[in-house]
Amino acid sequence: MAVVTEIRHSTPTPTPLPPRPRASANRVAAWGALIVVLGAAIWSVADLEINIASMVQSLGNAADFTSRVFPLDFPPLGELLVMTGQTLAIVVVATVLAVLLSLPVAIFAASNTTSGPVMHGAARIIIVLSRAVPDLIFAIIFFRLFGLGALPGILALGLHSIGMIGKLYADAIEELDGGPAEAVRATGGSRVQWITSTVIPQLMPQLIATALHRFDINLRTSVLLGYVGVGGIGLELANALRTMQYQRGMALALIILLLCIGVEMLSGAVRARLLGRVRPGRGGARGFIDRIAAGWITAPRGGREPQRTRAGRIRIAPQWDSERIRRFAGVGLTVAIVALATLYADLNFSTLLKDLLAVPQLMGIFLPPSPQDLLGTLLESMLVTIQIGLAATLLGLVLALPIGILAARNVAPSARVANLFRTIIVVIRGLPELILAIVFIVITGLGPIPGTLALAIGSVGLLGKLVADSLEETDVRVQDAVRATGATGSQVFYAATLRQAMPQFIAHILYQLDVNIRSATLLGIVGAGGIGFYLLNASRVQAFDVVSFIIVMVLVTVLAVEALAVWTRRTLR
Amino acid sequence: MTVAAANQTIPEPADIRFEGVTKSFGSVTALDDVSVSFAPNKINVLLGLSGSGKSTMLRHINGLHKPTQGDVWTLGTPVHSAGQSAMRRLRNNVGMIFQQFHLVESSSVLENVCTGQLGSLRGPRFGLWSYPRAVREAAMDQLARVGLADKAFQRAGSLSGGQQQRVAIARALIQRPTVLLADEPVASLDPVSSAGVIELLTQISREENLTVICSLHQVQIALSFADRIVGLNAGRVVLDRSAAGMTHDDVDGIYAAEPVDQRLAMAV
Amino acid sequence: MTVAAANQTIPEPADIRFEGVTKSFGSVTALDDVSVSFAPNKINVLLGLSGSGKSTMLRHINGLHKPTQGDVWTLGTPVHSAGQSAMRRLRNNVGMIFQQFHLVESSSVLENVCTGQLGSLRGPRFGLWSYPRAVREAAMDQLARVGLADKAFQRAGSLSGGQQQRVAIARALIQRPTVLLADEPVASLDPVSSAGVIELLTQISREENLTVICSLHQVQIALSFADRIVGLNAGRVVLDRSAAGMTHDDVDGIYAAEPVDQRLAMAV
Amino acid sequence: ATSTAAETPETPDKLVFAQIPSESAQGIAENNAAIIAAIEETTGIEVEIQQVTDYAAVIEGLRAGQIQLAALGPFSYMVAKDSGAGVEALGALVDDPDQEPGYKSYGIVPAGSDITDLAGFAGKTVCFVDPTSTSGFLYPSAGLLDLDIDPETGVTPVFAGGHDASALSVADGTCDAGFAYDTMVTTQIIESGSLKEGDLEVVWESETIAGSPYVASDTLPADLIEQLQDIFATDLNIPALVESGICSSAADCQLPEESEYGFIPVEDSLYDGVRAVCATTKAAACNV
Ligand SMILES: Nc1ncnc2c1ncn2[C@@H]1O[C@H](COP(=O)(O)OP(=O)(O)OP(=O)(O)O)[C@@H](O)[C@H]1O
Ligand SMILES: Nc1ncnc2c1ncn2[C@@H]1O[C@H](COP(=O)(O)OP(=O)(O)OP(=O)(O)O)[C@@H](O)[C@H]1O
Ligand SMILES: [Mg+2]
Ligand SMILES: [Mg+2]
Repeated sequence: MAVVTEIRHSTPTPTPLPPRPRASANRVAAWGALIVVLGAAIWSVADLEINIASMVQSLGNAADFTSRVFPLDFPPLGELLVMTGQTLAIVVVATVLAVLLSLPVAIFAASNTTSGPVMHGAARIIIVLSRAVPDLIFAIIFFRLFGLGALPGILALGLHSIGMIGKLYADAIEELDGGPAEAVRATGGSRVQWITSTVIPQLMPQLIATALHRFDINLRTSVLLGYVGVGGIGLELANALRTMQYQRGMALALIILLLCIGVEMLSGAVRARLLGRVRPGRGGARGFIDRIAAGWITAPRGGREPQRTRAGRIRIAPQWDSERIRRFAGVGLTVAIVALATLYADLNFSTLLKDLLAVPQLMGIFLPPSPQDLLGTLLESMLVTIQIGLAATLLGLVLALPIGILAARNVAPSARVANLFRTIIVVIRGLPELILAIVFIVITGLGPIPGTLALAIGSVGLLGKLVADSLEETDVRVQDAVRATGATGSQVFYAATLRQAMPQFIAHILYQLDVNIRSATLLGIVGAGGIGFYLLNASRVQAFDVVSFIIVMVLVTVLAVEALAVWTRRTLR
Repeated sequence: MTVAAANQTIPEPADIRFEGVTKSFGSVTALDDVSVSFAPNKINVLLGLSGSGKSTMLRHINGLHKPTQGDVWTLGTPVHSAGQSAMRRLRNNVGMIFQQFHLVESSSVLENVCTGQLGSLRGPRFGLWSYPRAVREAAMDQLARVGLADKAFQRAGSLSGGQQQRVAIARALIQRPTVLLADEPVASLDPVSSAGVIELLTQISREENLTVICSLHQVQIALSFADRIVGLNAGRVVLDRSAAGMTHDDVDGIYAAEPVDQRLAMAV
Repeated sequence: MTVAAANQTIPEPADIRFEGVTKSFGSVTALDDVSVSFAPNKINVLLGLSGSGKSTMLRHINGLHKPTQGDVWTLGTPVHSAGQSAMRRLRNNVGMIFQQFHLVESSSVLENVCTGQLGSLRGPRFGLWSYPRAVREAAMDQLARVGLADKAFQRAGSLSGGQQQRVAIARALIQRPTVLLADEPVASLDPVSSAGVIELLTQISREENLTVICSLHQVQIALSFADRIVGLNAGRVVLDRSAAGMTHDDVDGIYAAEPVDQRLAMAV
Repeated sequence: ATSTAAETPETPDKLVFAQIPSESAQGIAENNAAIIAAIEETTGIEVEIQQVTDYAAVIEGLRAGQIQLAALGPFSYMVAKDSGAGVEALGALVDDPDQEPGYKSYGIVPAGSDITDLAGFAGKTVCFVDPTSTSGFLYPSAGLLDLDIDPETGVTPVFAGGHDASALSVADGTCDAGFAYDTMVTTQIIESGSLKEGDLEVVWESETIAGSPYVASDTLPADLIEQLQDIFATDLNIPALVESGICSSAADCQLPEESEYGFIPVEDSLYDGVRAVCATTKAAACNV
């Protein structure tokens, strides 16, 4: 056996490095902007005086508070069911409404299905605006417009949801394989035809998954909207806390928490199944149904002959196997739930027309936006709101990175660790920020600190999930290739995994910042500092020109963050 | 082989004809002054390097592209100038199948075949049950023909590549087309499935008297399958002759020419 | 050709040997009692239908898979039982390239080549500048060798397929491996780029006296490229002989056997 | 922090002044500049403003020793005092030094309604503000209970969320009748352009509700509290502010609630009215 002779090819002179291409001014600027944002976030943490010492000091308050919370005082079951039903009804109807409105908007907003530049632009503007205006602001406006009842809450949640749902749908449509659409075009199908018969079915899993995701978010937000009068558990909670009925309030908070976590887990499971991450088992009940179905109808044999019914007609209906029964039941159940929710939400359309006719007059009292004589104060509180958003994102990120990394199945040391951290993320995601904020207010006192902490923890839920997902979405075969060179686990992680996920990370972090600034506005209404206080107060004393001035300020901020996100993502891709 | 006379202004209704067709995408010239006709009821194969313009040529025949310059006539329709409704009518007579099959993977096989009929139906369709019964029955017939009647209610995505291509063929056949365009129909199939699909295409084109125009990468298959071979290089027709008696070497010239686009220029 | 004696317990350090290797994934048996050895300094090609076990076999050689039963020896290392650090040392001597290249598309070409050296570096690296200067220079040399020195600072994802495969080859070469594994290295390339890559592989394996084990779908290429051909079917070795003088027909038997997995069973 | 109350408290180096917008606020700009200036000048301690929307938060802050000064509503004062949050009243705003500080709740119906008095509310849909509102719920409830109408069962109660919302809901027919504080009905909602004069009719007035008191936390040293009470009693009225130079002229002197005079001292007993109402209504918010 010959031993390998060490004839190694070697170039006598090393190859010179080619001139390093100069980084484009755009790239440098984008990195510069990100560093500025990071600096601003660090400054915010310092300026808001968020430090561990003061929190530890306040722990005595927490103990004192705890003693006033127990025993919890649960409302009677009947009442509880009624308010839970009311909350769920509002959220279901709002989410369905949002999906119905978002779908056409998304079709016009996606570059591959839009009808032209005008509609494309209009749809994109609708998406950006409805995302930028917090639901609380919609709620305030709609209460003014439609008066009391479920309608304002539903519209507020529904319209604001278009921002996220429409954007995700449009992105999903743009990522669809255009092949089937082209194939249908090649058979002579018209635009409506190819959209309905190729785009919509391809979109279906994403469509439902996104709707469920938004349902979770809307459920949590509806609690907050209780503070401005949207009915259900949120309103009861707000009333209990306002009247210092902490035993009742915390009992309700616990119920909301369980409801949110339950719904989050349920919809997570449904989503995982829809997106094909879970292989349907053939055992158990499904296998049983299949076996029965196989007896009902002759299973098809051979592909050369079309099957015929006993009457001799060509069979064009699938057999009732477990698959079809499940699908049928799923659709049936969904329709039933939505119908029930619509009835239960008790929408009153009788005054709708009259209210709509009042819109121009209403717009009159909102316009022109004016800070009255509060310009300085408002700008200052807006700055606090931005600081809260920045600081919360930074703190959230510090917590979310390790949690997200450990939750990613392809990075975690074992599947069990990954599952544990996934569960932690789901539980954190289930916590309504409002409840966190209230708890922190009790512990640390009023002001921006509790708001920041609440949002930071809330960020861990979303950001941790996004981090984990983007790690899992990396091409594992690339990791394999690097591993095949003999690299260690951590080398593979830095050289291949993290590297692939980096652009995604930046996009997610900026998205979280955007979310946090909007949430910071909302939490202001429970005493967490910032512009939210003035928003609620201005609407309470009917200074609607100030309300609209604040809306404009929030809008400008959110749009600026959005623009930064779009730009950096494009440049740093 | 009957090739229509070259300078006739309006071609025979059964013909397909390119007259001085140039197609540019920005700075890239995908087709460069192409004049060629295809006679009815024959199997024509387009050969050429990647980027030589095969797909572009096929897509001119049913108007998915319009020429930058020159005229394309298909079955008596002036594709270069036809309006929307004329185009829909034409496309209804021209079936097309693709390398990647282009099925809606989440829909059932039967529904995918039904979409082939959209050109002659009005209004949008939502799901299998929104198609008329006659269409569903016709779709079932076509599935039986390609040997997949038993898979009618499976998700299209759950089928193997070869089976998916058969569904795509059924979708094209339900139109009862006069012309069948196939853009590298077997390029993403393994050798066994390829052979099955090519056999099916041959058989159906004979049965239905179809005009087939098919682009291929596999010279071997082309030689055994085609009546006529058209070679493209850098958007120009560099070979056009009957396939009878041709050998591998006759075809090599198509590929020997210098690289035709940036991507290839870098690849070597 | 020198094939190591079959029943020797510890193979020669330069050898690669499978002894009664079975690999199961759940209910699927990917390799079924495979015993085969590869001698040094030869180009070995694995042929077989999709799913026949080619990739699985390659991935046993550098321990990306471990056998369910049986032993695999690579360069004197018992892959079936080797610990983490032995495995790292082994992998450092075995380069691997893949059908889809598997580069980090957002990193520069040069950095991708540098990652090939991770096996002999300690600690994680973040970004090109964290690699020692010597590594960067070596990477540059290898890039020059595959003809891509001028692309060193481009994003890997911006290169053409053929170019990306060359980068992957450079990444494998920087390890100065004794064995080069290649899993369908040209399956996703067009014919012209394929030819270029195969030529490069041949040239380098001669220059460096490499043992190459390469799975391929294209029989034509295999015949012109290999010293030895191993045919797999349903996880078993059904052909194993010198490539000299072999023809297309000799190889057909590998594919003619009955379909080996569900996907293929449906495809016919 | 609460436990320090027993020991001799130290003088803090800053006073946190929390404020909820009082129910009768006329604008979002609560004008506290003069008050703060006067306190800082006299005591030499820095005052920091903390805006809060919700009185529960202020009471918790007072209880936890994180807030030293606060402007409360009459009802929230009562709750804070009686629940042991530890507050001392400093003063309340009036338009005239001889006036009793306070305001009223109005029972309202849409123009042309056949309801003419509070008894007519029985069995109707009635808009309240929210369950913690003094003038929007507690006094109206007491009024109804006096007529043996249970505010939960004798009418269909609707919580509108705000005084303006209550008034608007009555005007647009969502509610047959409702309640709001006096100046909301007579001036604010009309000035804001939402309703016209005469859209609403007032059919009931409550007794005077004691005015919103400013309070200090009893965690402060007793002499500091006394000093503060003194400032409210003597320094915090327009004539005195002009004299001390904090205001340049009477016309420029901006006080909260557009008060035309300033603060007068208040006794805890002034709020017995609220206590009585709580006793009558047994409202949830009163259970502290
Ligand atoms: N929509 C388009 N936009 C821009 N350039 C295009 C477009 N379609 C084709 N091209 C360019 O036109 C040229 C011809 O492309 P075409 O797809 O017709 O080649 P082909 O022969 O089908 O190649 P392949 O074998 O790779 O499918 C190529 O250079 C291609 O890059
Ligand atoms: N990680 C895995 N998990 C489960 N099954 C696997 C796994 N890897 C391979 N298999 C199965 O093992 C069998 C052999 O697969 P392998 O990838 O080795 O085939 P191959 O010859 O490389 O095929 P191809 O030409 O498609 O790459 C197949 O049936 C495959 O489905
Ligand atoms: Mg093509
Ligand atoms: Mg493989």
